[in-house]
Amino acid sequence: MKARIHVTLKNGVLDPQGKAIEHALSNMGFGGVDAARQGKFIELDLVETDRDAAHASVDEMCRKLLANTVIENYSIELE
Amino acid sequence: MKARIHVTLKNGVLDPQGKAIEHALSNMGFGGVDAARQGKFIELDLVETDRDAAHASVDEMCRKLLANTVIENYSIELE
Amino acid sequence: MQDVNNIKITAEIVKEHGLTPGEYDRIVGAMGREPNYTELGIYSVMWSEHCSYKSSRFHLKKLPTEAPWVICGPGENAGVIDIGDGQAVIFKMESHNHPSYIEPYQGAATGVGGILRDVFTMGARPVANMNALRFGEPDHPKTKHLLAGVVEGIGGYGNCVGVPTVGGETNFDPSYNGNILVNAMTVGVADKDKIFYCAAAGVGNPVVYVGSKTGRDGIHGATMASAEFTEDSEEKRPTVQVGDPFTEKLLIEACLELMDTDAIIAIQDMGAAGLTSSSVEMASKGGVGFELNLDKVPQREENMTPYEMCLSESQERMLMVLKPGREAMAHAIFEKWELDFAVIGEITDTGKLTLTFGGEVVGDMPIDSLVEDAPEYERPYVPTPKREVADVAAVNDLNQAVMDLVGGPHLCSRRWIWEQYDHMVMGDTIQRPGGDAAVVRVHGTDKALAISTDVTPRYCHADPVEGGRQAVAETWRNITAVGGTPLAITNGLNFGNPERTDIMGQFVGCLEGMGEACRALDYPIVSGNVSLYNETNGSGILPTPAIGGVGVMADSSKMATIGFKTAGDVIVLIGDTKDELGSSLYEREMVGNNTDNPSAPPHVDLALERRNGDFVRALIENGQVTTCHDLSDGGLVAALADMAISGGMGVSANVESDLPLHVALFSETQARYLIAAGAEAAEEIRKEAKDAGIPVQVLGTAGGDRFTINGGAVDVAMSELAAAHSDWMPSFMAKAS
Amino acid sequence: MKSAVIVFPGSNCDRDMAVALEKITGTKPLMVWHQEHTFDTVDFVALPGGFSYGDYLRCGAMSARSNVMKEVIKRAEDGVPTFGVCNGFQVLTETGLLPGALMRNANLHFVCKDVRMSVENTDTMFTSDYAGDSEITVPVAHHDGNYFADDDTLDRLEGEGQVAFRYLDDINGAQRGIAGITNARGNILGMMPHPERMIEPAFGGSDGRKLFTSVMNRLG
Ligand SMILES: Nc1ncnc2c1ncn2[C@@H]1O[C@H](COP(=O)(O)OP(=O)(O)O)[C@@H](O)[C@H]1O
Ligand SMILES: [Mg+2]
Repeated sequence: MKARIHVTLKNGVLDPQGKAIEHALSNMGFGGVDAARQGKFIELDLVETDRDAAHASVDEMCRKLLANTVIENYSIELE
Repeated sequence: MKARIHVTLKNGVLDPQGKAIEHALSNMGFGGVDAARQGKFIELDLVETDRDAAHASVDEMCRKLLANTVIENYSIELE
Repeated sequence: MQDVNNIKITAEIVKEHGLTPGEYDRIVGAMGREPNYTELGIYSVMWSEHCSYKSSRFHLKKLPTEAPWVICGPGENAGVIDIGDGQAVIFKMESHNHPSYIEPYQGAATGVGGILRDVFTMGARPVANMNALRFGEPDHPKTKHLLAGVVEGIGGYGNCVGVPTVGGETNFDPSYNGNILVNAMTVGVADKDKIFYCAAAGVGNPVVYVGSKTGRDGIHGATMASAEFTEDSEEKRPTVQVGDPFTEKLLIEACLELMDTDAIIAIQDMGAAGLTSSSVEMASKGGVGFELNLDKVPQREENMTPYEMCLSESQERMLMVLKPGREAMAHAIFEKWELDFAVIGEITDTGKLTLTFGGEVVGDMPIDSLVEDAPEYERPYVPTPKREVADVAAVNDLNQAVMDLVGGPHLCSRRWIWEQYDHMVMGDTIQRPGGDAAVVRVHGTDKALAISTDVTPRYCHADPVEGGRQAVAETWRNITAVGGTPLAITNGLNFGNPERTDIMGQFVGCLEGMGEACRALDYPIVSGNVSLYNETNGSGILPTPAIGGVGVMADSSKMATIGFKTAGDVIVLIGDTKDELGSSLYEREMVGNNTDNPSAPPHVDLALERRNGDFVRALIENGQVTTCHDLSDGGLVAALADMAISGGMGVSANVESDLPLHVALFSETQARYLIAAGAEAAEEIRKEAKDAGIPVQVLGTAGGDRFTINGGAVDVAMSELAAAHSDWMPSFMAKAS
Repeated sequence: MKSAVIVFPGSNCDRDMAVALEKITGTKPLMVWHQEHTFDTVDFVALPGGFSYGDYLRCGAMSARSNVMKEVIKRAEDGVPTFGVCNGFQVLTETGLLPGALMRNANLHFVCKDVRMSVENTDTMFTSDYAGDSEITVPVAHHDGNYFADDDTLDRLEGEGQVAFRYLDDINGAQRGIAGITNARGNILGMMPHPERMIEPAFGGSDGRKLFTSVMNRLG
């Protein structure tokens, strides 16, 4: 089973990379971008085939390693 | 309109980050992760309301800035 | 997997592999049969310009490579010199031009990774990185992107590995618009009796693969052909490699740990043409054969063919021959560092490289033929014509010229670059970037290494012989200016297409000049790298033989730096100034030079170079001088400005000369230094110089807040000059493209 | 003073830290590999700079979950003086021993240079010898030194005197110019600048020394 994880910054956390993208896009003449945010996208190939078990395990991986919950949110999709 | 962009490494391109995540997960006792890959996830808030126009413009942003097409692929979703 | 070895070798396939029909016939002759596809691939990389030096070997042989302190000259992974106290310095420079143009971050990063491996392979702990960079003109649409990416890549790799990047050089010229140059250099320190070489020995001994897994990275030339066999039509495989500095750091530590034992017989990094060239080189040097079982090669991707495994340029890998019975101990070390370790074959007495895969022999080639039979070309050349001495016009506004040059792309501060490099990690950098040479203490001692990279492509283009001399002399001078004794050099020879007689003429001329300078200065060449075919659409780069010099300083506390230290210090010019504005920076920037028929560059008088330099070095070693700067691009004005800006104080100077003022100020006559010292000390130095027959002139004093020459002929506010000097690059890089 | 330097895969200022500790305290520190579950009793634990795990995923994230950190956390909570520089600071925030997080520098560039800082609180075990210094200069070398915490946390840090060092110029976009903080109890310090790189005139100054001598004095 595949897990697709999105790790994004929480609201209110400053996002230097997003800011830099906004800046660069506007410098390059791309108008009309109000805001840009950058997060991470992690894909895992899991041996587990049970969805619930997989979800529980990936959730733990996110809490313990993949996301820093002080500043980041995460979401999990299973395929 | 919101654009959600995934930037991932092309097939066959070494992914040191993914490799390190695999390693760390296994060191932490999470078995059963065959492979991990890390990419970027970028969200843009666009002023544009026309889907086709938005897509064309984000596609150009990806080619010119957001993705390094020598080693990365990208995909765009509009919301 | 499809069996690529069933493919019939056609003229087309031979051509795609970059081999001429004549070269192919030579392969068939050497093997006594037609090669199969895998074998053809292996010959093509082994006989490539990059691996075989087929166009350059004949001329490289003429370079001086010996001195009593040279432990190992060219031919191994890097050069080795003796620095006394049982210690050796190991160093080399390498180019990564083409990959850096395609993908500046990864290209530059993997360039750094590759040169680091060349140095720690020989048993050295890398202690310093340097780089020599050439970009197109600042206004060219790609320049900023390339500069930003290259600098980030060099930093990204070096910072993570934890080796300080302590200096380099950065030039702009339109000839690099379509072909930038990225030369990286690594310097390491080893115990003299613990140096590792690549010659394999001992029939039956295990051949061991360590480091990262092999993927389909950087399989060149033949990529297209091979893509068709992998049923992977969705996307063309990128030929750029991605560097993994974290793994490199682990590899350094693991290799050095294993080198502390007596397990290693031979070791070699997998550089260009990876597994192939490393095994061939080890076998050839040792006069043995290698049998490799490709099934044992750690693989990152599925269904890799023998062809791909042999030609892959995946990074962060090494090959070793171990003493029998030491495998388990070695394995434990690599396991601790979380790196792959696999015994992939053994040494044979067949003199052949034998490859098996899936139980079958998929390649069987005589080692000798891969190395010794490689073609060597004595390419025809036309020497560059002698140039006329130019009469370079004066500008109307000297102040403007000073501001434009010192505050322009060519002389401005490179701080924007080196602040992105960790230049202090390892705790021994005692002269940071921004001076003449970087100075790095030999850990735990009072000794230090002085390192500088230099070349002036303008001169090499106008007169390759002078240019070659000058490049070597400038590194020698830069090392001298900090108080170091120059010992040896490495080089990165970047030229255009050697099949053009004029380009080959540049190559031959530069080498001739380099050789002369090395001999005259007792400053041999111990390692280096050649990069040819640097051109786009038929227009070649300026000939750019980048030189990396290394010197040693017995007492690092005596080191000199360029900044003025005390207001009132007297400034003294050592060396004569001649009318030598030809091919100078001033000529190019203020008057414009004729690129088709450039004017004669300054002459390098090597005897004078040595006399003036030895005099200056003695002053530093005796503790008479701690402020010193050599004169190079931009002449006297540029050097004075550097010293003033770096010291944070002004200058009041008076230049006495029969030459027109603009010539006296901007001439690039060689073998000159500026020093500054207290009034009494300066007077003493003037006398000593006079007595020794060294040309000397007292110019004035440091201090104040203006940059003043000849009573106002030049007079600008220091604050403005300093701001222009420091701001050009950051504002250039911040500008929207 | 007996100290330990914790070494992770990819640490690269471990030797710098060890050399500084030996020069200043006169005692060679114990080097502790990340896989160890425990180590000898020491008076001082240092988490060095570098790129542990390549700084992949997040700086310090993987190191924070290593075996040895469980032990380091336990001892820090018991009051053992614990000091993280640069990557070490990132590890300390990732473990939660110190609040906040270190984000990518605002201009996205790695920065290596001397920076001027004020010592905001000379009343800690790490800073007491700086009493009377209005400004010190110590180098930074990092890509992710942009300190972030929410406003409540920042107010609390300021209010409780937990801000130990503040940049005098904007270096990396850090909230309120924060360069280094302590925990509430005052036995844990994390900072981005490298005091161990400024301990002798040959490096350009000695302003980093007092941090180590402060701890030595406190421990007696
Ligand atoms: N690419 C670079 N990386 C690091 N340092 C650099 C780079 N380019 C220039 N520098 C540093 O800037 C200073 C000035 O360089 P340069 O003008 O080439 O000096 P010189 O004329 O004395 O050879 C040197 O200290 C050099 O090390
Ligand atoms: Mg110089």
